[in-house]
Amino acid sequence: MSRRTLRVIGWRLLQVVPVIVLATFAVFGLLQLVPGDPAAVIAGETATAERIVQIREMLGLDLPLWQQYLHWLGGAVQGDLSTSLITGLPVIDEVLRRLPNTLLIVVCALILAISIAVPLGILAATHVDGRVDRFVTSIASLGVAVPNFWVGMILVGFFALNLGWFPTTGAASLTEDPARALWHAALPAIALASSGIAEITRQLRSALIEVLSSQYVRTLQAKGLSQGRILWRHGLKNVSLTLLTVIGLVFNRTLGATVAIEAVFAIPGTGSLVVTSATNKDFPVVQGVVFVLVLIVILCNLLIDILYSVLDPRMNKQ
Amino acid sequence: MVDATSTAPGAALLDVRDLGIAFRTGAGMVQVTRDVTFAIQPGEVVGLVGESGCGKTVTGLALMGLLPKATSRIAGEVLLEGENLIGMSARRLQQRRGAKISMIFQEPMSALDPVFTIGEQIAETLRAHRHVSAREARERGIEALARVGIPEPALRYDAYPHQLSGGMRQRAMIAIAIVCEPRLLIADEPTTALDVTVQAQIVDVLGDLCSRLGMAMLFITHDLGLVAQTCSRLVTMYAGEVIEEGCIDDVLVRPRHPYTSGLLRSLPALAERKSKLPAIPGRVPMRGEMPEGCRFRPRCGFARPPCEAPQPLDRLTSAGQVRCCRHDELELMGVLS
Amino acid sequence: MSVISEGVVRRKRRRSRFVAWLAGDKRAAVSLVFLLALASLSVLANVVAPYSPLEQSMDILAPPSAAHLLGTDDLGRDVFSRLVHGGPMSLYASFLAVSVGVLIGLPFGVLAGYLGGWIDTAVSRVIDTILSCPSIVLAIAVTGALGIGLTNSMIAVGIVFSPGLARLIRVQTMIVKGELYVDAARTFGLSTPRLVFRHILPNAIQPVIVQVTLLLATALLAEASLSFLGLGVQPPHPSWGQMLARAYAYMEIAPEQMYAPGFAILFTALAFNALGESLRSLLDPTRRRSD
Amino acid sequence: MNATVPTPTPIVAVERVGVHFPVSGGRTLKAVDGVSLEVMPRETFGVIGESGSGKTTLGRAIICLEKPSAGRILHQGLDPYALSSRELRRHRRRYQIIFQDPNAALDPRMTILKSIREPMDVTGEMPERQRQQRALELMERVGLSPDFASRYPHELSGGQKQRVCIARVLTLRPDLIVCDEAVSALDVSIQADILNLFAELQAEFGLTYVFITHNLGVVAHVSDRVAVMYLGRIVEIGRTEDVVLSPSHPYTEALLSAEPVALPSNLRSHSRVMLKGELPSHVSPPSGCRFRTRCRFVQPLCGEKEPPWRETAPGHWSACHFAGELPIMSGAELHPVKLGGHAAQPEGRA
Repeated sequence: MSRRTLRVIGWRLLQVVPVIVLATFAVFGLLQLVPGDPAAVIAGETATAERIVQIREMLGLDLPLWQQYLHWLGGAVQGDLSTSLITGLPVIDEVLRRLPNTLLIVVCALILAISIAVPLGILAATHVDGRVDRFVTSIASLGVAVPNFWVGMILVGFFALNLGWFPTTGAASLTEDPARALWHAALPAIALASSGIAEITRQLRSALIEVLSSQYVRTLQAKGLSQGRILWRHGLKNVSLTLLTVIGLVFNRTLGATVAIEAVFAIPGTGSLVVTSATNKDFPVVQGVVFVLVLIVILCNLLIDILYSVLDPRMNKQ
Repeated sequence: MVDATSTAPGAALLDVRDLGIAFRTGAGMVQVTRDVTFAIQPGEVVGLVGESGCGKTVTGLALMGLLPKATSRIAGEVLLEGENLIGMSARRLQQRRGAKISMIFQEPMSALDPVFTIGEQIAETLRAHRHVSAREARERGIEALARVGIPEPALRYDAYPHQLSGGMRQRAMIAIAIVCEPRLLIADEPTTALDVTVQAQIVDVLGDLCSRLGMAMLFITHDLGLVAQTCSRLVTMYAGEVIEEGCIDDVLVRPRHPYTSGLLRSLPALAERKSKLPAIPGRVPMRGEMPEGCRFRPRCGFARPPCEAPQPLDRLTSAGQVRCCRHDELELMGVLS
Repeated sequence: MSVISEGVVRRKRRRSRFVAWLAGDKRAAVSLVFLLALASLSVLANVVAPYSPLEQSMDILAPPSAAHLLGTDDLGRDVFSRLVHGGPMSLYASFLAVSVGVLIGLPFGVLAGYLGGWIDTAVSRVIDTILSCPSIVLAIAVTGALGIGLTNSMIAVGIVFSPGLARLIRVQTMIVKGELYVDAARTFGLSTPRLVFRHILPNAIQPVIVQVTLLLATALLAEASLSFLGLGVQPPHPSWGQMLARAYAYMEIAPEQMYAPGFAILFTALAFNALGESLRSLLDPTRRRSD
Repeated sequence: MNATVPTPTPIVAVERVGVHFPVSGGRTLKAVDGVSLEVMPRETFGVIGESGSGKTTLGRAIICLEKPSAGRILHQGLDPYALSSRELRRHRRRYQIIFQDPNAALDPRMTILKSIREPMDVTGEMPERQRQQRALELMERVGLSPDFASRYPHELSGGQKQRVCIARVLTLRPDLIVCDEAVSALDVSIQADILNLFAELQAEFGLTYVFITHNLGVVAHVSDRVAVMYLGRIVEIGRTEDVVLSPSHPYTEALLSAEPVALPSNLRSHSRVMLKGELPSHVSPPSGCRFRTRCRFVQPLCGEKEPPWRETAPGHWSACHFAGELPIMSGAELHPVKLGGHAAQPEGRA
């Protein structure tokens, strides 16, 4: 890695700081969206006045807003995301316990999506307007429009209930029993991948078509390179930048889409955690999950930015 | 820069005969050029001139076999050293491109792959056509960069296109095109995107390369001044047809086609200062609505009834061609009024 | 043609362009017809549906029959009627979410793009941050805060859409602001609001229209997900996502229950997407040259 | 109002104007740096330079599209930036510009008629009918058939669109029009037509032009006086025939030499000045004389001191330490442009 690249990486790291600070604002601000008195809403309609006061004190809602924020931030910096209103347990523990289950299916889905979509996208772009292209684009538009969790339901109905090849629900720990964990993750990952495949295929196709009809590809043809060499060497390297961006986007979307998938497969992940806590108005947990997920996405984007600066010589220009 | 009298018949390097190009569009086939006929002798520099949309760039691309096969139809013959490039298999054509016939383009920024170094792009050309080691490719690449006047070629060899200025990029583009020492270079408006002073440098480099490598060049441009400066012969196109061809000094002084004459006379640099410029009335016909017969007829001050018939490309005694039935009787004005 | 008839000519031309568009793109035409049919079905839901969507019967989880076209659900309610009544819910949800998104995103995007400077930097940073959060998760969190229910959850989805729209509009505004015709208009003495409404917005809005169409599909899927998770439409009212949730609970007994609402979602989303894609290629400036 | 003044006030006076843009790393790019000039009524003032010379920025500053970071611009003795924003909007209508790319200068969503009417519609001073009438008259004046009124810009050719832009500007009865490479994007035959139109309109409406271009032939044909710009500065200024026939700055010499002329080889000059290298960075221009890195006469003094203005002939100024002393080739040797009847032609005319 050149010194320039390192400098770019350092610069990117610096740029992440304000985004994280803003993210803490946003996560903290979630509670401000609650109409009326948050404490009363959290306590529920049947709560006594004492319970409301108790909650208000527990959440520090009687303090001025900036103090509340600093208090929350102070905790977050030390890895303390407050405690659950329902269980009374530290939020961070619960989130970290469930996170591996979610990340496992997301990463599996992503790998699956990339390994299917990349060949499809290349195939479509090299046969523009042909039968192959039309077939691939139709599949892709289907994938964008189909609800993930419905695909999950169909998969469960067919492969789990009818054929019994996969378990219908639940998850296993990757560290304790990797094979069983993957076995459990297979169907959810396939269901999750459907929209990722579609998105990556579409974007890769259009990016590759653009590259292949660019002026510099004409130059490459003019100097007598073979079509294969143009595609595999120049086409893919140029398109890899778009691919990276799309993968980042798909990662973000997949992380969101797991929520419904986790419900379908009864996976104890962060998605189901956020749903139950939002339903039960357990706001510290909601804030905790959102904050951790935002951090993960920010880190993922950072990684992509760094890869970008390694791959694209133009990025090092400053 | 090249001897102007090299029009002797014999083995022409490039012989273009009745080249016609049509594109498939939403509204059916559209004929873009027809009856494009001219020849280039070895080592000769020929200018191909015309206004935008006259089909000069498309002709250049057709000579290289670079028009998309799915959407274009090409008729006629393009003989490069006696071999017809039209209808040649993709593989054989690929072997000719870059080795025997090369092309450079108008926008040096978009014509270079942004994510590969200049050196990689030169070496790639070389290794596609010659069996050279990586090390030898580098040496010859650096040599090519030096040849096109890039200072510190060994350093620039590892630079990316965005790190070079416009003029340097065009030089690098030329280096890529000439590294295999082709017999013919097609230069499509190579200096249009550049400043005059840089243009002068690039034109200089091109002329120098032609004489040193014995390379012929087809210089496609809209700038008659540039043609006068660089070429020995001039081919003028109008509305998809070759309308005049001849030795540059003859055409400038005594054009045989009213359009060429009109073009030359409308140049502000050569008119009296603050005088009314003799402009050509009307505009180039649209592709769908070409007039019957002579295509320049609606704009021509000399049009007569015979002009309504299709005009053949007549050979001239002075080793040129013209597509005008009145070329014998008309005394047309050139740059010296 | 005389200048007086300019308006007529333009209207005619616009109509013929519309016809030519649909004739040239069968998929868009089919999608448009499908969506129009769905819209009229939604308006006429009470007339079309043979039963009330809430009417329970003893006939539980019945297979399709003449009496119940798509069978009955776990409470003996007619699935077809629930499907028809779910349509307006889904359409309402989609349009609500997208409207909220545009209402928030448009002003911020135009402001940031037109003014530039530190305002732009600030708005862009906020957009980046919100976009860093997985959208459904954020929508769930916001729904939790606003209170569970279809309208609140769709406002939440709209809030989640707004930064993406703002970013698109910001970029478009910046592009158009740099156009020469905007410079020209400034030399004619146009005031800033006039400049924005006369030149910038009309020229910046096209990609937004495309994006809005595509977002309708996204909103539909989001509604389905949220209702499936119990955060959107509340029982006993029907919605496609909520019907899927019920069907899932009884999947081992009556697996066919999950097909009707699933396909309803799929086809509607497909139609919005096809329309959006078609608009995109219609409005693509690189293609417009050729007409 | 200036008809009563005995010596006419310049239409535009540019006084030590600089236009600076911030670039990354907290540095500034001085696109225009300390430029002064005056444009007199009914004059055609040419500005020639290569890309990056700052000529376009200067043009934009003259009509208040770019605010000077230094110095000031006076419109007939009046500083437009001293006006309230409302007054400025009214005032600036008399200072207009024609852009290089007529396609980009027209709103693609407006019909031709609407575009032409727009400047009049802004104030609504005239009744609607009269505006319509005037727009149609001007269309005819610039050679556009009324058929075009209800068409959209993409249905017109480049030359026609440029005519639309000209008609649109004329609706304002401007005092000054900046023509920023107004004919560069057009084909030669159409370019001649538009140049003729500019000349006719000048005589008819008493217009003043600032004609910005990189094309020496064009600028020499149309201008009364010309300024040569290099890297944000004016290096030479004077009557067109003086500058073109006897340039006194080495950069002007190189520009003249580089311009290709369509003349047969026996009439073309064969002594050429080939400029070395390329334009230095704007952000950190060379010290002293900015042209010294490419100048064939460069001396140690050039790097130490900024060259002062030297008058080599009445009204002919040059920013070179050695102006008038250098063996610069004459225009006749460099560039056989015809000027005012006595065409400069080298020996050996056929």
